[in-house]
Amino acid sequence: MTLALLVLLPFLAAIGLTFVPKENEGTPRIVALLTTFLGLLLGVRLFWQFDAGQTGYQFVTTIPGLGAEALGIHCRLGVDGINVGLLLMGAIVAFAATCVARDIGERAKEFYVLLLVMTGGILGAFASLDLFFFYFFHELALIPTFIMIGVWGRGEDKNYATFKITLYLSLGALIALFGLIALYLQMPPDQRTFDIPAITQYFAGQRMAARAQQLIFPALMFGFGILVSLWPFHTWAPLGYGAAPTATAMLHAGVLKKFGLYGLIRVAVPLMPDGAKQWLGVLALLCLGNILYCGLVAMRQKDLNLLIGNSSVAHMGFVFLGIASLNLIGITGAVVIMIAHGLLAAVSFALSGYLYQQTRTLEISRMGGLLQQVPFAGMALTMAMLAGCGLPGFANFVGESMVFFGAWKVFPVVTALACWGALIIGAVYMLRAVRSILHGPLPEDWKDLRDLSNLWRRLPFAVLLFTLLLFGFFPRLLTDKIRPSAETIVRMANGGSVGTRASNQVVQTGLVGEPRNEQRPLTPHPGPLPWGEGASIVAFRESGGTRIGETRAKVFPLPEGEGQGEGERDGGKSGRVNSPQGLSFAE
Amino acid sequence: MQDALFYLFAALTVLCGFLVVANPFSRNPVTSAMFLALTIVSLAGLFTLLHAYFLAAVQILVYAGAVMVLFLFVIMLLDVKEEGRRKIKLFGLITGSASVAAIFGIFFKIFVLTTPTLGAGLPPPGLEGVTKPLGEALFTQYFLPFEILSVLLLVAMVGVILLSKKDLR
Amino acid sequence: MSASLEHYLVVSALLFCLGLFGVIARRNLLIIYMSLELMLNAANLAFVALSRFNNNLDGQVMVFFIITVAAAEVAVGLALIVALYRKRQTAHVEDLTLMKL
Amino acid sequence: MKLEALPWLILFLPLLAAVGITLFTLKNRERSAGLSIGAIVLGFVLTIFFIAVNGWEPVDKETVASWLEVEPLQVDFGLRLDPLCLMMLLIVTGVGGAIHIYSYGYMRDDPGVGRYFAGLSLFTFSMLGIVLANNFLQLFIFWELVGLSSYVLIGFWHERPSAAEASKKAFLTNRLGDFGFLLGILLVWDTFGTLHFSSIQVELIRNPAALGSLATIAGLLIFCGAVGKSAQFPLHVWLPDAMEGPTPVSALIHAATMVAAGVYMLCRVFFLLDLPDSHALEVIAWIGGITALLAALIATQQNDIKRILAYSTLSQLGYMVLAVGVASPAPAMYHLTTHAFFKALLFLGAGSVIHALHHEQDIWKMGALKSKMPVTFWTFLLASLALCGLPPLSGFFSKDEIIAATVNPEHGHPALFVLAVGVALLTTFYMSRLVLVAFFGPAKSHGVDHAHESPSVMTWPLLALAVPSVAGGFFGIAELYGHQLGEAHSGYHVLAVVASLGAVIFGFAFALGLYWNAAQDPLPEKLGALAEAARNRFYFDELYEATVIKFQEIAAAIADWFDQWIVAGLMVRGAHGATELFGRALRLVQTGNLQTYAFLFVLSAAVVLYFMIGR
Repeated sequence: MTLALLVLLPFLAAIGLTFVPKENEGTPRIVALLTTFLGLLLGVRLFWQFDAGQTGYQFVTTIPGLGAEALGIHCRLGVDGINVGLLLMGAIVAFAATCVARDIGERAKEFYVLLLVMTGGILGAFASLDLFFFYFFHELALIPTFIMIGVWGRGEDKNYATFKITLYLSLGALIALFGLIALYLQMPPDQRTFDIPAITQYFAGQRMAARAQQLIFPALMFGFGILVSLWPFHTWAPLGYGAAPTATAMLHAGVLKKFGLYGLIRVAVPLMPDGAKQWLGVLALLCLGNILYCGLVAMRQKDLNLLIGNSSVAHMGFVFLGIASLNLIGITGAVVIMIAHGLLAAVSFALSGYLYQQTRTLEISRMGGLLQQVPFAGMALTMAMLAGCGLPGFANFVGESMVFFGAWKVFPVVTALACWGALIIGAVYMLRAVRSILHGPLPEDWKDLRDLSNLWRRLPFAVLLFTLLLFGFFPRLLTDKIRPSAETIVRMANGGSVGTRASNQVVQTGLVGEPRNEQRPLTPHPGPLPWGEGASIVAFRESGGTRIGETRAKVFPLPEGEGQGEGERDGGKSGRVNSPQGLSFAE
Repeated sequence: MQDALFYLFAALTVLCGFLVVANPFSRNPVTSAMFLALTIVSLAGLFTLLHAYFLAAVQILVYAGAVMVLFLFVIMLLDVKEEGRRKIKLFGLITGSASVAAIFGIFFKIFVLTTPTLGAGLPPPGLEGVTKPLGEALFTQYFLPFEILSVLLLVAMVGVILLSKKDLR
Repeated sequence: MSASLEHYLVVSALLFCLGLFGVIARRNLLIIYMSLELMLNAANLAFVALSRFNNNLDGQVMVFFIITVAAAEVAVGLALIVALYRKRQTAHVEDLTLMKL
Repeated sequence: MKLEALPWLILFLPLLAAVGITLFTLKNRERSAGLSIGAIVLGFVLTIFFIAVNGWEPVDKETVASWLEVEPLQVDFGLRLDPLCLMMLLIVTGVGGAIHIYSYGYMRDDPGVGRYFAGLSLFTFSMLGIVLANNFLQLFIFWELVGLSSYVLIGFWHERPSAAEASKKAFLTNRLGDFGFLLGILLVWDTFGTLHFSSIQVELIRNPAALGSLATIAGLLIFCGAVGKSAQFPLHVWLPDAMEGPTPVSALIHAATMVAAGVYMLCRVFFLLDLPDSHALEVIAWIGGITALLAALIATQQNDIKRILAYSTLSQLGYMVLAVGVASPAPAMYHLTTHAFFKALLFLGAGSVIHALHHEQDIWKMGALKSKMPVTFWTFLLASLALCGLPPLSGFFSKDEIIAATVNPEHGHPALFVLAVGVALLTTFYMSRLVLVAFFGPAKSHGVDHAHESPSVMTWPLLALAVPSVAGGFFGIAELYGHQLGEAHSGYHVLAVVASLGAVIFGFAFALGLYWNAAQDPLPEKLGALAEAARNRFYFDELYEATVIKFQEIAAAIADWFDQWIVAGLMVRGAHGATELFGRALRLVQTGNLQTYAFLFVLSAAVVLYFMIGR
């Protein structure tokens, strides 16, 4: 019930709002705030109740009435490891965006209606288990973006940006649609359905024709790639976010952009293993373009919004690298970055919106020394910028390091360059922005800026930064939930339909008794590690000598007896109680 | 005897139809109107051949009588002179006639070549004095359309009055 | 051989194409209108022929309706032409290229 | 049970203090200072208590909690307690505590005191994290957090452009080092499958050739981290600029603890560097040596008291890295310990001088402070003598061990020995120059007249630090390290002692001759170009400006141009142009002529009919 409510609430509120007469100014904002706050609570409850133990989809609810039975379309919502975090992030960002949408002056009612429709579309897109509605909700969320940027946007090339962002996204969506329909047609006529679990079940059974995979996977990859500003198709993102009003930029850059990546992970990678293997090399190279190229472009930006836009494009590069690595760490890291970047982009755009509202300009060179005048906003911007360049303590670092660890096995050179992009280029343009906006002497005309005084105005920033820090300090809150579903996807992506989990799942990387082969050249691993299901973990542990220093020991006293040798710990435990409470002290 | 009359009336209709459309002698609309009236009359003849006596009468009365008179009245009112022959756009003419011929070819192929079943083996027409059953049908089975028609005519009248008011902007 | 259905249908097709040609080729609005009437009559002929050979009255009722509609249509059409003429002093199709008069 | 919780408490107390200050007591000066000082002093007391109870070799080595756990990647958040770590705990909490108390007096009149103490606590938390970390990723996390806290503290007076630039430069240079470090970690993880120090050490004992040909590369990449953090030769440019921060910050971060983190890390992962077929150690030794020499040379010509001390720190760090390079981590740690005490004391002394002269930092504007500030003078003198390596003091013992290590043929090298002694000479020279000009000789500016001794809250820490810097040699620290990091193979002590004493005497005499109540610096005329170059830090900043930063700017410019013209222009405009053309072509058909419409209608009707029924 929570899931259906979470998705439908914004739509109902939007419809309700249309009947509110134009005179009373306040009600639209109050209604929107209430709805999104309720959505936030539902999101948190959903995330908390999600049991990482059992695989498959949870909270599956079907909304009657929508969908056409004949084509096998019915609006079914469900949640598994991958999208539970995204839904939570979407709900949080939606609430923050509504709080920040205070700076919308004229025609506020229409803005809030569109904002609610967009929120509903986003949450629906992430929650739906039906390919048709998966696509439908995304398009539904796209329309308000166009209108909001067009009407309430800012900057002189606003119209150009509006049309560009919409044309690009529709083009991308069309290519993806082509892929989805081709996928739908691959099923035998009688079993044809848009239901994702059914399709995955079917293709887990027997593989799709190789030729079809070669065709459908690129279509989906480039279609979703355009939606997520993959390198050659990225020019719409910075421009669009530069011109968009704060709330739209937050929602779009933060959440809607993840739709493409979610689509890749949910649909493209598991269903088309051969297609994936062949094309992911290209994806890895393109994501380098994202990371390095857009990082360098971001260094040249004069406008704060363009800088944040470019940096968010660069961050997408890491997610692509994570997906391209096709192994458990990489994909889990990719999902963590998606969530972390959502929050980061939201808080950065909220702050730049706040600064724009005060100073009426986003020219970095004209701003300076703001930290003295607006300490809270300044500190929040510094934290956001530092999170942006992957500082530990924030969730972005967790995601990025997991992607680096994951992709190092498959593409070592690309990962090295990605590290350069993340650590150096990211730090350069972020700190340069902080230096010229916040530090240095305070120019005359910013003497009268007002800081975020009362609690209400600080709430959105506090919520977003708190979540970033929470997942940064206790990443297991996220990773334990993502891991099981990521495992099934990785197993399918490695062509591991249940049957082929036999022989060598005990892979030589672990120090299992026998010494590693002598000369281990720096070549990438033969292929992503075919990790088995839970059983392989057990085998991994029991075979041969004690696994050195690997498993979880009790936090406090080590098992007595000095025989373990200095620093060596052998838990000898097979299953693991992965309690969701972050720093899981207990065994 | 039947066939002779049929060929006579058919030839007359087609000839007058052609003369309405493309009169080699004079381009005056009046002559076209006259030939149109003649076409309608020969059509009425064909109707009688098909035992639709009432319709033949209606055709002549309403169509030839009222509509043609209206046409003539408007032509006289507008005093449309024999305007000079505009430059005939040859290209337009040829393509136009080609496409019309194509459509006729399609009809011809359908009617003649493929529908042996349609006309053959029909019982001899039993409808003597066809007007009574037509009247019954009109006032029983098709009563609703009949009423709607009256409304249609009323609307047409209102429309005409409105259109021909003096101060039409 | 007595005049069978195809003969009538051929005549009506011929008449219809003549009317169509008139609409396309002629540039005088009135003539176009007359060819339109011609096309209507061709349809009437086909209806009557079919009603005769299928031995039921629906065709004839339909023709009756068509005639009424045609009459209404002529009335309104001519009124339009008159209004047009008064405004533009021409009934020539080539001059009337603008939607707004 | 409670005893094991102690390390966690020591680690998290400063973090709680930092969070408490930022959230609640940012405005209230006393309470935030109290929180921060309380956290670190309590930490110090707890450390002493823990060592007293468990001794230097606690039975339970690891306490572990799983931080991140995704199949092949298992990252724990664990604390590792062994002599090396406990000693560092003592240094960080001890010296840190003294500096915290000192800065309460120093920063009393600064409006942002709350923010300052929050930064200090954050730094202490991250430094403790580095010291206690038991795996690579946790070490890397705290490595970056230390970089962040130094960014915050250097840029404390962020309204001053120079401070803002310095903090940005510090962070970026550290990040450069961290980049190499991360690649090293990835390489090690890929080879061993685990990030755990102890597991890797055990594996390496069993199979020294595990890394194979990558040993040197891995060693050097990990050394990159140390180069960035401890400001070694290529990445040393940020340390002198870091003096923009408040003096206690320089004392804490850029003398005692943070820069020492690099050397500590090298000792912690020494087993990775000391592999048979890896020549990482030679490279490390040479880089350490070059840094020491270069910094010492530059220090001789600096006029700002804090810059001289900064370069002296650089040079001493070079010494420690040199020690690690010659495969003797124990002397390196020993020197690190003693250096932490007397260098912190020197910085605090300099701070008290600056505080007294109302932020005057140029030594040529000081002079005759001996009588005005007795406590500061005596503690400063003792500390500089310890730094130069006068026998009874702690500096002598630790520096002597390093010089001895450079002599033995196995890892050492004669050139390194000469270099080490030369640096010892230069150290004595610039330290005595500083002391003679600043404290002895005529008063060189009227500011000196009303200089008076700093308040007790500042002088007490000076005295507290003076004790270990004097008596450091006798605490038996060397044996402690020796036990864990392998005995220092002595045997060349005699030669080392003679050489270092000679260097000290000669250096002092040379400085005395030049600077005994000299009004201004005589060296520039004598050396001319070399002195000029030394004053401008051998133009490294300009060199980097021209190469690395310029290259990145050009690359960015090209990318930006390409983005604007090719990607945005060609591809997008192209698509835009094509659709425009197509649109214009279609417009021709809509002529407005009824005939054409009718004709088109008929034509299409014909086509449709043909396909539907005609065929």
